[in-house]
Amino acid sequence: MTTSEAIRKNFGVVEAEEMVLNMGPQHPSTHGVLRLKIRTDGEIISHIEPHIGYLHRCFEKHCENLTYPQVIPYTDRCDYLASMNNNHIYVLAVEKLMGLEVPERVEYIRVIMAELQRIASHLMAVGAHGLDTGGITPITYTFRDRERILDLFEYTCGARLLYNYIWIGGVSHDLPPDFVQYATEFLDYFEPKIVEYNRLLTYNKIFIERSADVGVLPADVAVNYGASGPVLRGSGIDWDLRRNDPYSIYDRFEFDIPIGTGEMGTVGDSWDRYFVRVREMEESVKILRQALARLPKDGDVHAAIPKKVRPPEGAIYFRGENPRGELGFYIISDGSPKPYRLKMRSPAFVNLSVFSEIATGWMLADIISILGSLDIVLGEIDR
Amino acid sequence: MDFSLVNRYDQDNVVVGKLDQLINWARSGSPWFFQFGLACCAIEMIAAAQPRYDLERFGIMPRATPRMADVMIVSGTVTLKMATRLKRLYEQMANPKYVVSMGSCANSGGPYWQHGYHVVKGVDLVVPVDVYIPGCPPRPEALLEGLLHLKKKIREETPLRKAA
Amino acid sequence: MSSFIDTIVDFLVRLLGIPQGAAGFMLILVAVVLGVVVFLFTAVNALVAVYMERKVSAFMQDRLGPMEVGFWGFRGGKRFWGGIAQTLADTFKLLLKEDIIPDKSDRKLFILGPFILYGAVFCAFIGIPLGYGMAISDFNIGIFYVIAISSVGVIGIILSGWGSNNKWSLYGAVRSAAQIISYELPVGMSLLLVVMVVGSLQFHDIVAWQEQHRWFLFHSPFTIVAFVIFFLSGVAEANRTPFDIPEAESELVAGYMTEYSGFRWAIFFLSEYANMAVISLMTAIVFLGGWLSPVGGLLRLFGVPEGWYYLDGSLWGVFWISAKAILFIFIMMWFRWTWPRLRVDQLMYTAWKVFLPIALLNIFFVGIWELIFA
Amino acid sequence: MEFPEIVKQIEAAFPEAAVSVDDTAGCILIASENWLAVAEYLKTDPGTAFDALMCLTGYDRGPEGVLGAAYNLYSMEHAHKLEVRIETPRDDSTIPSVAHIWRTADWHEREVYDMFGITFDGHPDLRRMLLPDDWEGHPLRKDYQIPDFFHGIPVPKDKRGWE
Repeated sequence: MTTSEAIRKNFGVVEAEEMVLNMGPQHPSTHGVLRLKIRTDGEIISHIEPHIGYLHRCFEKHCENLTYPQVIPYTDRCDYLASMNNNHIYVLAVEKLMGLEVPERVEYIRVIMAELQRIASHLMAVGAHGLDTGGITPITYTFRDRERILDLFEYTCGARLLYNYIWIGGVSHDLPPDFVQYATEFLDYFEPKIVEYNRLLTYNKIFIERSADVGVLPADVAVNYGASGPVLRGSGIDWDLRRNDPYSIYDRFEFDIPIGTGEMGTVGDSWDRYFVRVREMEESVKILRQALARLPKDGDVHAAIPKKVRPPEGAIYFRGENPRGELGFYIISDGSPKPYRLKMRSPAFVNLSVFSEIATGWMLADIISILGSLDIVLGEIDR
Repeated sequence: MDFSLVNRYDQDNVVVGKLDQLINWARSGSPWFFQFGLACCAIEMIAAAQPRYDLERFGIMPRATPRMADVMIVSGTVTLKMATRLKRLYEQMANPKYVVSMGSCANSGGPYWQHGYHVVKGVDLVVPVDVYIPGCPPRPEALLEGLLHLKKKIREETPLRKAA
Repeated sequence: MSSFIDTIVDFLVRLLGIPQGAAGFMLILVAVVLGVVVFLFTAVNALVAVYMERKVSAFMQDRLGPMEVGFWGFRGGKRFWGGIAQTLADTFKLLLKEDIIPDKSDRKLFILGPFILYGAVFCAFIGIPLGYGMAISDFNIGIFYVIAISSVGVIGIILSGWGSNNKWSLYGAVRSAAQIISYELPVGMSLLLVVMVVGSLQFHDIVAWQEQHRWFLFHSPFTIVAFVIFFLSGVAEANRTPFDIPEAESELVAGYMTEYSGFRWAIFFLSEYANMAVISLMTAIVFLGGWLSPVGGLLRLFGVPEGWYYLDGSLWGVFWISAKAILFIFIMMWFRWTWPRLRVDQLMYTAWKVFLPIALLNIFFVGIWELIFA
Repeated sequence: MEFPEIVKQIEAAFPEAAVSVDDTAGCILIASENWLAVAEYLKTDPGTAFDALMCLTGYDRGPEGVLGAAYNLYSMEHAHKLEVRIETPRDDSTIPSVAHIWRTADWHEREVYDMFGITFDGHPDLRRMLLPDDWEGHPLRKDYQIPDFFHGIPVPKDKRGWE
């Protein structure tokens, strides 16, 4: 759809002189240091071009100069809202390259951590989306509950945000005593809170007006752009790597894949993407309950760590489901302790590339809402 | 700030001293920070403003534009591409202005100091820094501590007199 | 009735035995003093309202709000008066900050903008009574005057937005112009209904009518609708969430105020909260019986004889009108900290396609109602 | 479809295209000039139907070696995957762009151009993506030297005094 068609479709015929607007790198709602170059026709956006790289921290260059275990803390810092998931997927990639098997208890601990992190990340996304549409209170509620998850992480590994917890061949510490009990308490506390968010934000009439039918991403465009995660599922495609390309022990759990249904507007609008995240939190709670129940009582958690991680020569592409979508690591190994080349396929990078496609033709206020529904993390986009 | 009329008096003038105290009380009482997240530390900065830590207890509020802010919290890695923008934002702030360097990256490049061809090795290469907060990332408590130190620093200023 | 200002001048002239010729001088003096009083009123209003807003927002968000900034005996900490001096500190700080006028801005407009905005609200206060006989000047076209003068403020917003030479400011200014012009109409239409029933534009007449009959809110089903339209449009006129698109923080950084710092920005703040007070006072006077005591009204319903139950009188009147106004200010804050913001076209839609037709129909139906019941 | 079958199908359609096939890694090296046709075929042929480009990685085979790009394709319909590699000489590195086939490639190609200096022929908007426009060199090449200054800001850490 061309620009003028989009404008005509959404708002009727409008003609005026255009103005170039520079949004960011400092702007309250660009979720970091993203710069958007916008051509506007009054309030309506006729062209939008994201400029990234303001947080390019040379992740891939660092990887080439560090050993495999040393890379783990850097994966933390790439997507700082989903550190555990990044650790998990990177470690699985290296383990697959080396052909390592890890004890069952380790697998369960990793899944528990990854799912807790997924809830934490989605909480941030939900709150920030509320903030983008102008509601200031939702984010305080979601952060209040996010802190509880961070408490669990802190209890486990001592860190609040960047953990370096999941190591190659195991995890850095065993679970502390009573972790299962505390985690269960958290889940009991958390489940009613989802209802509270729904009351406060999800079914708020103004929020629906602002996000339903806005920024519709059709399914075929989403696939062609390689969008993944809640952005893809919001477009009504039942696709989750945890089930469609299972890794770790995700095939042992029962959970649903929430997809966008167009409940409030069209399939693939901002509201759908938002609501997929809310429902994914419920699904993560389901997974967590199963994992906590089946967690093996005893077992070593770092038995399998080799003295020196030295994968055989070869290349691998490994992907997993991060809260934002398909996180992939392409690793070329030359048999030395350092990766020859490590490429991170970050989901937010790809999801953001859809942005100009779906935001064109909407209003200035809408692009904020659409950007919020994409849930980007600039650390991961720029790496 | 030049108050030439006041500068003629001695330092231990009671009126000037009391005025100084009033100004310092006001400035340290409401150091509004600039809502400007860079990287990982930004999340902790947001967390510090949220219910559990609540920076607003100390009168510290986020503001969206540099014009209204007093404190710039450089929360995260400053890259070369960002450095020029950062400097400009700093210049847009109204005096008196303070900079808090939050986290290892802003202090010295942090984990990216060795091979980071695109990372500024310390934000003090670009703008003057008042308080450094170590940590990667610093906990919200650490940020609070840093901001309280900044308040202390403001309270020791002598805006109407030449420094003792 | 004669206005407050005349009463005072008469009183002073008689008290000091000033010859009749010097009364004009006295009038100027009293006018200046009253002007200062209005300024102080708006300043104190802003101080208290900002503090209240911060506390209200904090409690709605599971936080504590300002707790540490105190002064003299009120030191802060965990006590009730914890952050009582917070807004005072903010104000002092803003007054002492560097005054930036951007290089490329239109200097004159940039400086003029906030003062026009404040001037408009300031002038609006002249017409608003804060109790029986407590208006500085009780015009016989009071309602009309207040609506007219408070919409002059939009010129200040446009000037400051244009003069800033910042694109975000320009957006804020243009949005604000569109918004305030649109919402003037529903406000006017819903007040027209009151005027129609009472037959006067004077605030005192409206309250007197309500004293004789009943509060306008309970007059007929249509007045309830008019009340809702008036209050919501008033929220829009005061640029509060969910209609705060001119300064929409998540979109426009800070809208028309983006380039303002220090005391110029403080003036914007002052006018915003003064505007809230104007809207709330208007709502209280027109729809909730102004300075009439709700207790008296209730007892009258049960047929208790007049004379001894009224919590009435001038000072009680001030209490009641402020209580009602604070209630409305609180409701505005409640809106702000609960709801997201509307988009600009949805805002226009609400004004032109929802509020205005309903308000027009309302006038028609109230006319019929009055024909039947009056 | 398994990897050998896919390779067989490609070789049947384009006899000249495949330079070498690595069975253990499941990757096929295709000559740069044939890549565009092969890509279109892989996307549109109902048997292969690679509708998703998962990842595009640039790589550098050392200061004397070649530059290359690895395309990880996936078919959401058939749930099979394929890795295609294109290699190109270091001094004149050009690969046909597939941004119009898989839009994922758009930004990824820009990134590879930014990091390795590989030019993608036919790309709609080939500019630097992550680094500033006036940056010199391509940092992920193995022979890259970190500059001393950028716009007056020192880039390498000054380690005098503590190392």
